[in-house]
Amino acid sequence: MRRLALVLWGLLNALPAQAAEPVNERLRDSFEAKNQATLERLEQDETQQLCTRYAPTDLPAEVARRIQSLNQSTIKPPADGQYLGDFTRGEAIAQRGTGWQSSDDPAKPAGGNCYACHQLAAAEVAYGNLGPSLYHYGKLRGASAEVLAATWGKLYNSNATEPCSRMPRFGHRGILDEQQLKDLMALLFDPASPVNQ
Amino acid sequence: MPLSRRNFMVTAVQASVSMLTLLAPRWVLAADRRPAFDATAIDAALQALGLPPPQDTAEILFKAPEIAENGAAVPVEVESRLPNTRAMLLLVEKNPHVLSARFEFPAGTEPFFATRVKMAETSRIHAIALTDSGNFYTTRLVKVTLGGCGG
Amino acid sequence: MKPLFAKRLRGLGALLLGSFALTAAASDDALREYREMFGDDNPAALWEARGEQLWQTARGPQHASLAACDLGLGPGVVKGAYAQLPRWFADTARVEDLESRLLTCMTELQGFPRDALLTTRFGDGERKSDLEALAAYVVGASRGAEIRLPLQHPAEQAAWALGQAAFYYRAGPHDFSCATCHAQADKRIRLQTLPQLTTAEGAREAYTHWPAYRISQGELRTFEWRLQDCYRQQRFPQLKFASEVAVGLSLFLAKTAEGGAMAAPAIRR
Amino acid sequence: MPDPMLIRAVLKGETVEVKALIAHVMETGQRKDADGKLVPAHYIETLTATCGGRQVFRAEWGASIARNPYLSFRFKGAQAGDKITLTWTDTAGASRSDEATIR
Repeated sequence: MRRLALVLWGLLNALPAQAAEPVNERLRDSFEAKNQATLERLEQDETQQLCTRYAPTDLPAEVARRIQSLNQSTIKPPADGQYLGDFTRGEAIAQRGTGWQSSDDPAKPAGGNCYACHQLAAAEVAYGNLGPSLYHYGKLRGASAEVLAATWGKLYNSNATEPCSRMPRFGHRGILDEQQLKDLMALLFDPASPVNQ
Repeated sequence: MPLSRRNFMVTAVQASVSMLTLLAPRWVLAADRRPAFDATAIDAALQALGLPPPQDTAEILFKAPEIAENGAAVPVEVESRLPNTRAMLLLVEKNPHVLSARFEFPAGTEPFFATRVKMAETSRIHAIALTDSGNFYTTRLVKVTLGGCGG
Repeated sequence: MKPLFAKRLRGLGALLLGSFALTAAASDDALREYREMFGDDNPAALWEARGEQLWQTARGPQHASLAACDLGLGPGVVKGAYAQLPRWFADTARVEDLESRLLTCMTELQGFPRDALLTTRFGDGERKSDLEALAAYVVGASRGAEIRLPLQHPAEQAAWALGQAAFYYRAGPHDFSCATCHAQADKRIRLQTLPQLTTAEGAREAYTHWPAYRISQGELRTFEWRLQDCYRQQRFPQLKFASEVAVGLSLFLAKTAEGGAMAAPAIRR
Repeated sequence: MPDPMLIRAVLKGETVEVKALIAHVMETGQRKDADGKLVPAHYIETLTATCGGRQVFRAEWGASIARNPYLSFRFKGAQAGDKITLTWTDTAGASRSDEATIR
């Protein structure tokens, strides 16, 4: 009987748009907690639920708007109003790929792993291309209040402007802390940063 | 070029060591060569083997990738065109222990080897040929790249 | 080996978007050189040899070889079997992939306790994994075989659907799903080409080359290891070995790769 | 008991080209295991090749030869059908010999 139910379930869920919610429980059975990577990580917030439900198709406009508004409200500007930290530390954060994995020491600071997806400093040739090149980021855009705020928002919660972005919501999800985000901002904007050479 | 300047600077001590080696038998015993594998700098490794600083040559064919996708195994292929090459050394400048290997070619064996070496980081690799008319080296720079989604 | 690497690198010409793309293209040529220098001399052959030995030797509490192990094509038939896995097995009434099926045969036929086998499911240096060696041997016996998965049994269809759902399931602190990295063409992480697993070409490129000797680890790794390590980097909890999702995802990707010719064990960064 | 080496020896003209894969961990003594403990150094120190009672090659290695070593060398003076023997010894005193027929 259980098998028949499974089969029916499988057929019903042949379309990915319908597969999201019932799969949750069965996923849980196939995973086990390991170190910091506990089973709660399988729980989805509303953004993740919606992004899963509509993958791989295009998001309906009203769903896209819903995700944007859910995430827009999470963005907190720096407490002291200063956007820019230290670009040398920013480069180290951009290079570091560890953090939040079951194999990582939670006591050590997490990286942003920016080079996995973006070109930044010209000297680093081992960069990925899932995201756009950020080479000369500040040099090309300047550092007006609007540009600084928009970039901070992108780092803090990418889904506020791009629903279901591939980029993690670094600030909102607490992956990087405020100082680390400021250091990455400096990497992008400081005229002396290797990104702008 | 930087090799001869940075690593093969002939100090008074080394010069006297190489003078001694002229009087010593051609090959020290294998067991006596083991300390060279613990050397943390190139000049120290050569000194431990009783070898004078080698000269630059274009007669060693040295194939190594410009960029290594992973430092855990970097393929190298070395062939000496110098007459009477008796042995060759493989050294990785930035490894914790610089001497990786020593290969010996009895008469009838070609002065050639291919193997895979670990590299801790981007570094120059040196191949040194020990011949009847002196020691010669050639160098390749291999960039070891970072990879993966988790660092 | 050449086609293997040539294929991985195809499409990177599309990177010529600006002056700095030249740097990426140059790096790419150099990576090709690195990969090609390994030639056909793949240490995976050491695992295949050990696995063949293990398959034929009477072992375990029941002192039996695996000659009676049915990988789907009948007892003892190894040749071509991997190219038709995962599949439904009537004796266990489950869909099983190779790793799961090896566990079944080693417990049922040889009497090994399952927990002990799971403890050494992944080898680490001196502590070798018999499962990985057996997998290398079985997969090697499918070289050139075309992947065929008719999915006639309803449970196979259900496993496919679960695999597909898992592929798009987005969760964890980083919001990652498999699709985050593997649903677009011509993408890289750092310098590593990401196969587009939603197309036949991309899925074949990935699936036909696993299990693989993993240079970074100096170990042969099976497809389940590949999935488990992807989930680790997705910041998910640990994927259980031979679990429904592990089998389902394997089946989902194998089905997408259908028609491709197996070329494993290969060699990978 | 260490696993057998895989050895291929092919005669090309007058030269025998030997390629070998060797199952060995080649631990550097600097790697940490999953529990964060240092794994002690353990690597092949010497490898010799003999053919017809004559030593045709000798290698001395440090810990930085890659895990599961690959080695290739070339020598003259042997015929197809001759046997070549490779022998390695490691830092733990273990050793292994394997033979291949020159094709």
